Amino acid sequence: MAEHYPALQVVVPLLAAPLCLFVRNGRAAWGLAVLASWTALGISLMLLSRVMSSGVISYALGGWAPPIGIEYRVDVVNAWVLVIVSTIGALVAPYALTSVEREIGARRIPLFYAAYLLCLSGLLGITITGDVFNVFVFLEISSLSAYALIALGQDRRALTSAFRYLVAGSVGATFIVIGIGLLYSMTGSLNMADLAQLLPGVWESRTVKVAYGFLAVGFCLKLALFPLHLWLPNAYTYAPSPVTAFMASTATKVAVYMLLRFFLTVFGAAFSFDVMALDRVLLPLALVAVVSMSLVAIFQVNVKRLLAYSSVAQIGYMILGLSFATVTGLTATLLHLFNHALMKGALFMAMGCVMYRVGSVHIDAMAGLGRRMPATMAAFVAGGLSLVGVPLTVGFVSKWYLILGALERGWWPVAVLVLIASLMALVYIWRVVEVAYFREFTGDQQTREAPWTLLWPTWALVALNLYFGIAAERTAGIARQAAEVLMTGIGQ
Amino acid sequence: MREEIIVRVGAKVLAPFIIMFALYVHFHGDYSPGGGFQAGVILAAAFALLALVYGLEEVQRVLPPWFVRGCAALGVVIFAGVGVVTMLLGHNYLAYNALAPDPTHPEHGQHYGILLVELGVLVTVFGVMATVFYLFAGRKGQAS
Amino acid sequence: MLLTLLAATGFALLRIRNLFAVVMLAGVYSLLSAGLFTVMDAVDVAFTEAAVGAGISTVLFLGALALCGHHESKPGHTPLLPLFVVCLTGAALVYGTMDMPGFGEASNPVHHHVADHYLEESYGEIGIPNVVTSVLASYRGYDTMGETTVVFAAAVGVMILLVGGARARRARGGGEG
Amino acid sequence: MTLDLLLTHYNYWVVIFLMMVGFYILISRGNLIKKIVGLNVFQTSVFMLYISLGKITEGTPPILVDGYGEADVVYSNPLPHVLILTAIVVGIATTSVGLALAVRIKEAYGTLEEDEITGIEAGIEPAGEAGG
Amino acid sequence: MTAHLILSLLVPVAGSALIVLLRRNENLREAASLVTAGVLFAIVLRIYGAVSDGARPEVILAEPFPGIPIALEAEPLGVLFALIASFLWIVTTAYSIGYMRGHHEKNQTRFYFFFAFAIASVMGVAFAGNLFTLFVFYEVLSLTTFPLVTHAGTEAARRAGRVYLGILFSTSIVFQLLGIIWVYAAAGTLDFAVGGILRGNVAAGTVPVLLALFVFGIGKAAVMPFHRWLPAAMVAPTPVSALLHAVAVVKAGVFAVLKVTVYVFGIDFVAELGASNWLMWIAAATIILGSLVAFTKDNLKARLAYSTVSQLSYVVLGAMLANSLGVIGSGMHIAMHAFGKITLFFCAGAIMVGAHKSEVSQLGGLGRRMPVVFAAFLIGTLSIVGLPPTGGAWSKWFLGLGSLEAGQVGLVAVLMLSSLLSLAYLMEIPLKGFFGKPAGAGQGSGHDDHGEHGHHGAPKWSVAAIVVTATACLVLFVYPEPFYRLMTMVTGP
Repeated sequence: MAEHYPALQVVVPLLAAPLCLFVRNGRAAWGLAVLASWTALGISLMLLSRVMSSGVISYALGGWAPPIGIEYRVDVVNAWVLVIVSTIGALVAPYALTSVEREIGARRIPLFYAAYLLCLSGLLGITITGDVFNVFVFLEISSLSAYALIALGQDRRALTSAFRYLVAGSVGATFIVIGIGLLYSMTGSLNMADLAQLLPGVWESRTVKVAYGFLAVGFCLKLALFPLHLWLPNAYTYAPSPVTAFMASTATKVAVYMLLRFFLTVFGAAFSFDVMALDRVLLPLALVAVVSMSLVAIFQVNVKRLLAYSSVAQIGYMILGLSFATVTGLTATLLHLFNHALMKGALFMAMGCVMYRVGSVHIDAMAGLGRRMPATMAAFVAGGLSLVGVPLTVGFVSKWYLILGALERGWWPVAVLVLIASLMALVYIWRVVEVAYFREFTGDQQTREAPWTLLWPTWALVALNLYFGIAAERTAGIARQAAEVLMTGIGQ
Repeated sequence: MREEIIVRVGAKVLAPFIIMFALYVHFHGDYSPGGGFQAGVILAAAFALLALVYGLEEVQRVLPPWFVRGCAALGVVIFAGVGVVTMLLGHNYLAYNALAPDPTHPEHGQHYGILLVELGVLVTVFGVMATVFYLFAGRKGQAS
Repeated sequence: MLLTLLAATGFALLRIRNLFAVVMLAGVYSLLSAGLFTVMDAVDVAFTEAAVGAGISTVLFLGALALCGHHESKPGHTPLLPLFVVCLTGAALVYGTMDMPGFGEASNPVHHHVADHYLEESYGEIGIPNVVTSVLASYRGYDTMGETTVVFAAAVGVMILLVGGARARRARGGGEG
Repeated sequence: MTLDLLLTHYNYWVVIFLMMVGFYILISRGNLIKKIVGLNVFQTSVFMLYISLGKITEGTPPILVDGYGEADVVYSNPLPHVLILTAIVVGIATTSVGLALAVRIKEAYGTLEEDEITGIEAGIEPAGEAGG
Repeated sequence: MTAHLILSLLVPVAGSALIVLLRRNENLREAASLVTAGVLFAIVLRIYGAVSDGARPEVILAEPFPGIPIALEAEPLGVLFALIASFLWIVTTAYSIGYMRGHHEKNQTRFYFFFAFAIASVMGVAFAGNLFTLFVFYEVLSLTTFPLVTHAGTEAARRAGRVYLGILFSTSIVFQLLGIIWVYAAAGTLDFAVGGILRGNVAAGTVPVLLALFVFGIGKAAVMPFHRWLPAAMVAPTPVSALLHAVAVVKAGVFAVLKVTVYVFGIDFVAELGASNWLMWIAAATIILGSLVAFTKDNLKARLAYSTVSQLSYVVLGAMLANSLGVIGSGMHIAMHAFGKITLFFCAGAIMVGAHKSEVSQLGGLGRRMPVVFAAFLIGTLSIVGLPPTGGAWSKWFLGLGSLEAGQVGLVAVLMLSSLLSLAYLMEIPLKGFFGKPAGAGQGSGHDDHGEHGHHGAPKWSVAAIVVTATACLVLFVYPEPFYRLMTMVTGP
């Protein structure tokens, strides 16, 4: 079976999704979701270890050798992203049980899990595939289910934010399709590795450059790079808690991965940096995103929205690493993909616990929760410290590489800006912490600690935050290896 | 509209033909334009037509919502299931050659495979279109 | 000719504010494009576009309009920014097509990388004459599986949104977060 | 050269114009349903671009007449057709989810105009947040 | 011996766990606290024994980044710091038993818990084997002391906590972390090494900038203008002010400055380039300004805090002199000031618990009721000022010699002037205590609510602690040998 892992990686959650509709009971659907997501996690870990030991795995779907058929192509880079997505998936699935029963009507619960599994398999499919059009198909699977998941939020603004996301997402997807079409028109191929071979021959054509531009805009819409982020804050704020935790930790990460994959593997680092000057375009955008969005986050009163803006800022960090155009910078990007998933997952899950008990994530609703819900708020503090980048947490590790990358390029003002932005993170996290620990509790006297079914996935993520903050050697090693793969390009 | 006898009879007469046409489109997809997707759409359209004429409840008595919903899911299971079967037979995912292991005539396996997956597409598309139609049409009464 | 009609329809779509008319015109637009697809040898696509664009999606739009009312109010402000964005995008695309191989030329790279294989080998490998079906169901069968899943995802999405109806809406009143 | 370019590319350019009409409707119109119509037009036009890529002058639909592709019959490229078949399906899927959302928004807000929705949201924002 | 290094971290952590386990019985809980402190001191003594025999035990705990481990290593400077901190922890624990009970503080378990954790991070700072480890424990120390600073949970405590963490984190993240990564980018290593690791790796022009990143980035050293957190931290219970904000935390700061100067830059390298010249004068300015501000403070703890600000810069100054005598003086001052200042804080706390007085102007005549306390205050004052027969005389002596060797006569003048200033603002207290008139009824009216507790005098446990530290000040004058030897091992022959 081992040789079929690439296919199973996507097919297991994808098959589990329709099965959710056959079981009428929400718990059974949940069981399926947990089973499928943990299987996916196991597969992704095995894929990663196989790729690390024996190199790229190519899997021809339908038995048709690429570029005739569709190829799944796993290298260190996407094996790494697969692990990120499936880790979060495997932790959000058990978390969802309790949370969903509170936030979503009983009739929709099997549908919720079906959409959740579809979203997961869509994201995994985008990540694993080696075919550019297949990317689009799976992108739409994940996006459509994401729109529906977000619309499940209790507030009616969930609907409008889902609609805005749908518009932004469809525009992004259509731009990507246009870009793919232009590439296809110049090469006649849809296979990534094949394109990477063919494109250098037509680098000079304006068509390829425009295709590049369209893909860039499309991806940046999907990954919410400033100033194309407007859909994100509301979507994250009003979605149900497990959905926010899942989307915030995976969807934008996969979009960043796509960007890296297209620009560095398909087009090649040389084309991106030397011909298109990608670094010089992204650097200012990323810096503005990091600083301005951190600033905006400081003034939010809804904690989920605060974290959403912080996500936009953190995406800026990832793009910043890319814009250094060095292996160290990319290492920082790839590390932060993983690390940010861990910390934002933990933070949004903690907010889910608060939502469960208090019914609100307004900052005033946090008052005194440090005593009422000590485990929840401790998880929030730990995740928050990681976001700030305190040593021994993963946040520090990514920051370390980011600054190292900036200093290697001699861009010390960039390094200073990054550090100042992390102080801003301290400010917005600390606002919440102060309210939670220094204000008197004013809410319902019945308020207790969140149930353990919500707490253990939250704390599992916190533990990973700390574990990989100390044992960063492994993650940093993989990220560095992946960065080198990306920088050298395919087949060289 | 219910009183319009011509429409009712017309619809009743047309519907089987549309369904026939859908099946033709499906099974003739190998030789001419068409296939599971188009057939599914047409099939769903036939029932939509009946629903418009006879009312949603009537059609839902024949094709209950849970049934079409099940179809939507079943089609995906069929399609993905074919892949799993080929995998279990030792070939790659969706490598239809596995279905009729005949090295001289690989196209046999391909025929079976294409037939099956097109069936999956048909079932899903029909189920989805009908479900979506039911939901939009069924909501009419509740809109304020 | 078809293209001109399409352009006219597109422009009308932009101006008309009665949504029924807009939806009908969108159906017309789909039909016209189906015609165009036929002219360009894409009979399968034309068939599908006619069934989907003119058929199903019109029905869905009408269903939605029946639930939502059908008049669009006048835009409140002059949309300069969208206009600018659109012009920029369009200009970029036109610029991009400058280096694109000419329309319909048989020597274009598009036709020679994998397309040759499909046209020449598919009968031997798959044994059915409709190459589109061969590619759709076998060579790129996985895309089609994805496509089926997308449709299924749409059904799940619509069910999530519309199942439950009025009851769910009442519950919403209390759930302010 | 210019004329040549025009003759060989006018097809693309008209398609681009259509795309941009759709795109413009999508991003400039306030009515949510009209936005979806715009999205449809946008996507359909992109489909035309793809199909244009696959067309070979004097070609015929890629349905093999005698089993094996004979040299004297020129077939248009089947691959873009396949891609667009998939894309059409994706398009209708997006449309249906978008419309379902529009229906729910209409029910929740009583309007489909973006301006009015924004107004309502701004109005409830303080109350909603404080009540939280 | 490596086991001892690990134990020096584990023992306080285990102690904190024990404290939580025994929270139901306060006697047991405090016994656990005391025993932990005692065991820790014993461990540090063993390490001291080994190090003074020339051993340099080291151990790697984890390796977060390839090539940058979290490692512990015992070297003389660190041992000196660990010795002081672990010894004074015993004394402070004893003191706080009296204080916390006498003051009826809430959440005492939480207090002891974080206290033990803070000590663990202090040990980590002391034994840090490389710059990265130092930074890690430095930040952990900021975090673990935060709940202690805001112990009261009041609005004032919250505000003070904000200043505390705000300044410590912003300086350490923006300046120090930048400096560390810069060093790594340049030198490719962060390990401490005799003679430094930067020579030949950085351009001469960047060394002053880099040094400044560390001097200001190590906010715990309280060099102006980043000193505001220290007075703010005084809202904490007095034992915290005494051990942490007179000894452990602030000394962790100046210790880090000293260690970075010696082992990352190398004093010869700094001296050759004259990289520290302007920083010397920043330190000198802090010395004088701190003393001047101390004058204006009527609140006893605030006055002591500004005195600390001033005194810390002596240590920074010694490091910036970048010669052996300066470094010896610097290290000695870490020790001498620790004993002196902790005595003063103990006394301030005893006065607060015993007489409910917190302002200098209210102290008139109290000396006659609390003679031991005020006598100890006098000894502490002498030590801070640097007068015989107290240990403080030695560190001032070496700092003065170091300034002369560096050719900075002006700095000698600064040292003299500040000694005079500190003599003036500190002597006021024992003088008032012994010779002043008791505070009038009018002044005391605001404190009537304390009347029912009565003036019991200071708690026994606390007085005992005061006697120990005051005696130590005197003993160190006669016997500064251990500290001196350790420092000569640092600077080399």
